[in-house]
Amino acid sequence: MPDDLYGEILLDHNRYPRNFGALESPTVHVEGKNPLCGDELALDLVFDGDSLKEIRFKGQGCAIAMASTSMMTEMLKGKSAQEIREWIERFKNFMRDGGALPDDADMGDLEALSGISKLPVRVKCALLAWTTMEEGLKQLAKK
Amino acid sequence: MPDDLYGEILLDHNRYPRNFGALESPTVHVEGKNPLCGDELALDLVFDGDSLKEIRFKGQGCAIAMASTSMMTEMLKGKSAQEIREWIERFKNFMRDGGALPDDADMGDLEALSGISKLPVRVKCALLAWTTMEEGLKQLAKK
Amino acid sequence: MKNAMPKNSTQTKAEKLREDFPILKTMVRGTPLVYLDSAATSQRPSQVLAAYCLFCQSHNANVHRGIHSLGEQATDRYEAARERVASFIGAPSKHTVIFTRGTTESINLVCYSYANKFLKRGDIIVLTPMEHHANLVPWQLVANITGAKLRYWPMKPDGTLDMSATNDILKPPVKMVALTHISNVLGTINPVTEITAAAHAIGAKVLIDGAQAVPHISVNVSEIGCDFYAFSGHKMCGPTGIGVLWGREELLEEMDPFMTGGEMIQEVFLDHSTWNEIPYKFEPGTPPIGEAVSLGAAVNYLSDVGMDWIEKHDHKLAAYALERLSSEEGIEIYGPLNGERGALISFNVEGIHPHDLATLLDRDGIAVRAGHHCAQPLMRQLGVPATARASFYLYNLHEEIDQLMEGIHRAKEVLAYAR
Amino acid sequence: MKNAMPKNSTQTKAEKLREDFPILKTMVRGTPLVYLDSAATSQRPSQVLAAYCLFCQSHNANVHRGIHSLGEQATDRYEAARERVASFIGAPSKHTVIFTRGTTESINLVCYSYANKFLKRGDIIVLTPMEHHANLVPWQLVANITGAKLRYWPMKPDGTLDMSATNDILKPPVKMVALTHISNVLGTINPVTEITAAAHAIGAKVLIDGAQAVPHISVNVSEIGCDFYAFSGHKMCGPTGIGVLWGREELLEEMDPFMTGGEMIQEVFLDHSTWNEIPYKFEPGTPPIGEAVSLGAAVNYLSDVGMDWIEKHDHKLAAYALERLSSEEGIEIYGPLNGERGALISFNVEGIHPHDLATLLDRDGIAVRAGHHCAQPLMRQLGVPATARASFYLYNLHEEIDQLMEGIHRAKEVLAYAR
Ligand SMILES: Cc1ncc(COP(=O)(O)O)c(C=O)c1O
Ligand SMILES: Cc1ncc(COP(=O)(O)O)c(C=O)c1O
Repeated sequence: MPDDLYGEILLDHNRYPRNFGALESPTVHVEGKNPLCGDELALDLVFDGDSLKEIRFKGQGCAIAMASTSMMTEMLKGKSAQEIREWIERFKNFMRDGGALPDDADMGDLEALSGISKLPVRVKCALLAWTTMEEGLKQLAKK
Repeated sequence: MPDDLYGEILLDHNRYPRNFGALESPTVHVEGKNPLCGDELALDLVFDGDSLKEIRFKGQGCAIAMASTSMMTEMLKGKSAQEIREWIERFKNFMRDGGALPDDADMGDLEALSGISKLPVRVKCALLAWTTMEEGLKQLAKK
Repeated sequence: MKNAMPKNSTQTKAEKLREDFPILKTMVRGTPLVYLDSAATSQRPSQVLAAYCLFCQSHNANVHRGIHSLGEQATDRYEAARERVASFIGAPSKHTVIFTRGTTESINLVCYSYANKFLKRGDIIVLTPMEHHANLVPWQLVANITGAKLRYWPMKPDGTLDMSATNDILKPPVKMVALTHISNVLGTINPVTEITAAAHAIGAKVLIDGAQAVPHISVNVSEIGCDFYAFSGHKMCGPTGIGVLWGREELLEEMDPFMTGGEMIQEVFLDHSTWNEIPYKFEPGTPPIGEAVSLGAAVNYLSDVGMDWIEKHDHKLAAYALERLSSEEGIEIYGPLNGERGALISFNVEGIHPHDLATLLDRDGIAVRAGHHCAQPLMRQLGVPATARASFYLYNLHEEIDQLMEGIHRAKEVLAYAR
Repeated sequence: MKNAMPKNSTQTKAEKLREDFPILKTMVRGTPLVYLDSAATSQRPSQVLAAYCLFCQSHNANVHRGIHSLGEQATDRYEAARERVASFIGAPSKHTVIFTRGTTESINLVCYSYANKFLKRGDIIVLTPMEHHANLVPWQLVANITGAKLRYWPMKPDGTLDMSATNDILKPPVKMVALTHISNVLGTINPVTEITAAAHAIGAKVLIDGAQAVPHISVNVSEIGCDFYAFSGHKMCGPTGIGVLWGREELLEEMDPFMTGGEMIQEVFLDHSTWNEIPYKFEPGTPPIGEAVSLGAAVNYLSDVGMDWIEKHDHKLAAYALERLSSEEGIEIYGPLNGERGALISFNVEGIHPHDLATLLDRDGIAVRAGHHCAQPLMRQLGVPATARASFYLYNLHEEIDQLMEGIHRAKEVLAYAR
């Protein structure tokens, strides 16, 4: 199973993370960390009204955290706050339910993270990006 | 072994405790208790100089505590403080060494307590009289 | 006598269950063991021991921190045990189940982390006169530290709480009520649901010492409605070294940690630290892992046997023992006489100190407890230095009560009316 | 590679000892387990498990309070375990050995019962930067409560304490020095005897965290001369749920109890209580009885194997691992490189996060630990979020280090230089 885990798609996102970097004047800047792992992540989000126009991330973490973040940025770019919320729920369920694919959406590259759901200690690595994004939405709502 | 334990001699001392009661104006009045058992004992001692002229006890406790006290009063009456100290040591060793008889003295009725040394939880019942006596000697020395 | 005893419905099953407890075949001084001391510690069925051994030999690793498979297996099993325990006691979520060393640590945890933080001078802590030292001494220290005062619920002569005093006892500034569910001396079953409701009505919190309840009756903390509930593994067919504190989530969140160290932290700096979420905040260091797994197995065992059945069987044994003991001359029995009691009976035989009785019964292989049962204040109230106590569990038989009675007769021959 | 490894004197014996550990025959994802995580928790030999089962099935009862034979047998065995432990660590008397749940509780006990009572505002507590959270966080709370301050002993780049700073560090008003005997991250073996002498010279007390020492080297608390010494059963072939605090008798006598309840008291009244003698004053409630008996068996096992042999075998494994890891490109090793170290090595592979390394190694059945090892401040000082750690014990073989190296090679193929 770890063989699938570190498959081509995951490794590609780890090696060439999409949307890596920072943004000039983000609508929301939000940081997340996993103190127990030492993983750290910063997200810059630019919203146009309700819609996520731009997203960039910086951070350090394991391959799983990096790949999950990279995939998330690709998946969420252009989505509305409500859609993002749905995706966060969908991803959490995906991790919780042993990696069963949801029938209401195409997971895209995220499918490659399926195996992680079977490694409870690593799930939190994959979740970091998503819980940080959740926090970002909360900050957006306060604006 | 408990059969020997509650043998004729022990039962006799329990039934007819020797030197039971109190004294008018004792040189030393000393109380001892075993809070973990609820055993309580009061000794009245009359010393003539260094010598234990009279001894009486009152108290409540199990048959072993009662018999041990009764036997002790018989054994120690008339002894000098130094002899009493030796007897206290001798009795403690007797309990500690699995009831082996000492070769420097005749234990008299106390021999009947030999089996108790094999019941660690009951040893403290047999010892109460003796540790109370020890405390009595300390009080005597302060006078 | 033995043959005269009519068998009954629970008896047959108990005979069968005894097969699970090889220790019950032990010979003591040449006679078979009659174990009537389960209130002190219960015996452990082979199934529970097997679960422990399986864990040690196939899944042993430290929990929570290991990325390797063995670490995952150990964590899974440890957390599954928590889940089993949570559902066994009707806890609303597994995060509210904290593994401790036992009832004693569970209560100390509440005293240090809740009471010392939230109680203050002038507050009142209500206890009952029948508390085990574990639910008494820690509160004395809380009173010392916080300036709160202790108040004791009055007890009726039959060993039940005087419920007519409720309004006198439960009124401001009472902030805490700590009481035993079932008394380990009197067998009294306290009306914990009623008391909890009355305590909550005046804004007081309620801790229940369930050490003698969880093994014997089916307990549902949500139905009782209490705030804290404590019990031990070793009295419920589980191992020593483990116990449980169940706590209401909001309270656990507000509380400071008790002991600190690894696993209970979130972030540690040179000069300060932040805490992990519940229940981990209260489980510092390596927990009793094998013991938790084993407790989970004990819960499975008890569930398989059936708590209803256990309650019924216990009840029959206690009623029979009560009948035999009370029809015997010169025996004083403590606690309720109407049969509404836990599976234990404390008593004294006239003229025989309970220590002598226990020693003499042991000669016949009969294990009863004698002493103050960690309830010295109650002994003072009963006016005795100590009592003998026979306690029963799922593996005990009516015949064993007959043997107890025969033992008492023999002891009387040796010692009674001696003085 | 495997065949190229020369056997050596300790190897043959280790191969034999492995028979005692059936778990080592476990298959992980189809390959045999290579267990390199004994610093987190050690595996338990059959002999120790057998002692536990024998106790449960033949002598199980509560201790100290039982008059019956089973109670006596249990008490005898519990106290015999204490005696075995006392002599194993060179304690002057068995009364100075307190059974706790583990190192973490042992240290918390000293913090609550000694430090909170005797330290005061202005006093200084000396720690080292390599302390496990268990010997760090409790002292932060002591500092909060008492107003004492923490001071950290400087560490040299090689992960050893800078002993040239002794006079700067150890001077009034230092009242307490708490340090680890062997670091669970760096493997550093601290000069505890020397530090104890220097601390005593200025009237400070010394607590040593021996969690990683007692399992691996022969420890004599009397020779070290320290005041408190703490360790855990589960890292020394014993069970979880038990640990030890050894304390100097005079200090234990002066200390207040930590947790309260049954067994630790002498007399209990409604409003106050008096305490039992040591060590019972510090062992409230039902102790981990089976676990203590089992720890006694672990001590016997280690003694039979021979602590000298264990030390030698450990040393050979660590030296070999050091040699292999340091001759490999792109690997950073933390801690002393001269071979003067405990049986564990923390390291990082360039470009591979230790969590990914641990997961990939697990694919090959190799169990190593990855993370902060409950030493976050040390991680910060090392400038890494986490490390991988391979740790060794009496049952490990040189071949297993070869397998680790092969695993690292495969992980590099998958991940290294990825970014
Ligand atoms: C150096 C050190 N101290 C303390 C501990 C804590 O021990 P335990 O978790 O058994 O309480 C450990 C092990 O985790 C350790 O390695
Ligand atoms: C009512 C009650 N409370 C508390 C305890 C203490 O439990 P433990 O010794 O397992 O901590 C006991 C058992 O001894 C008990 O019977």
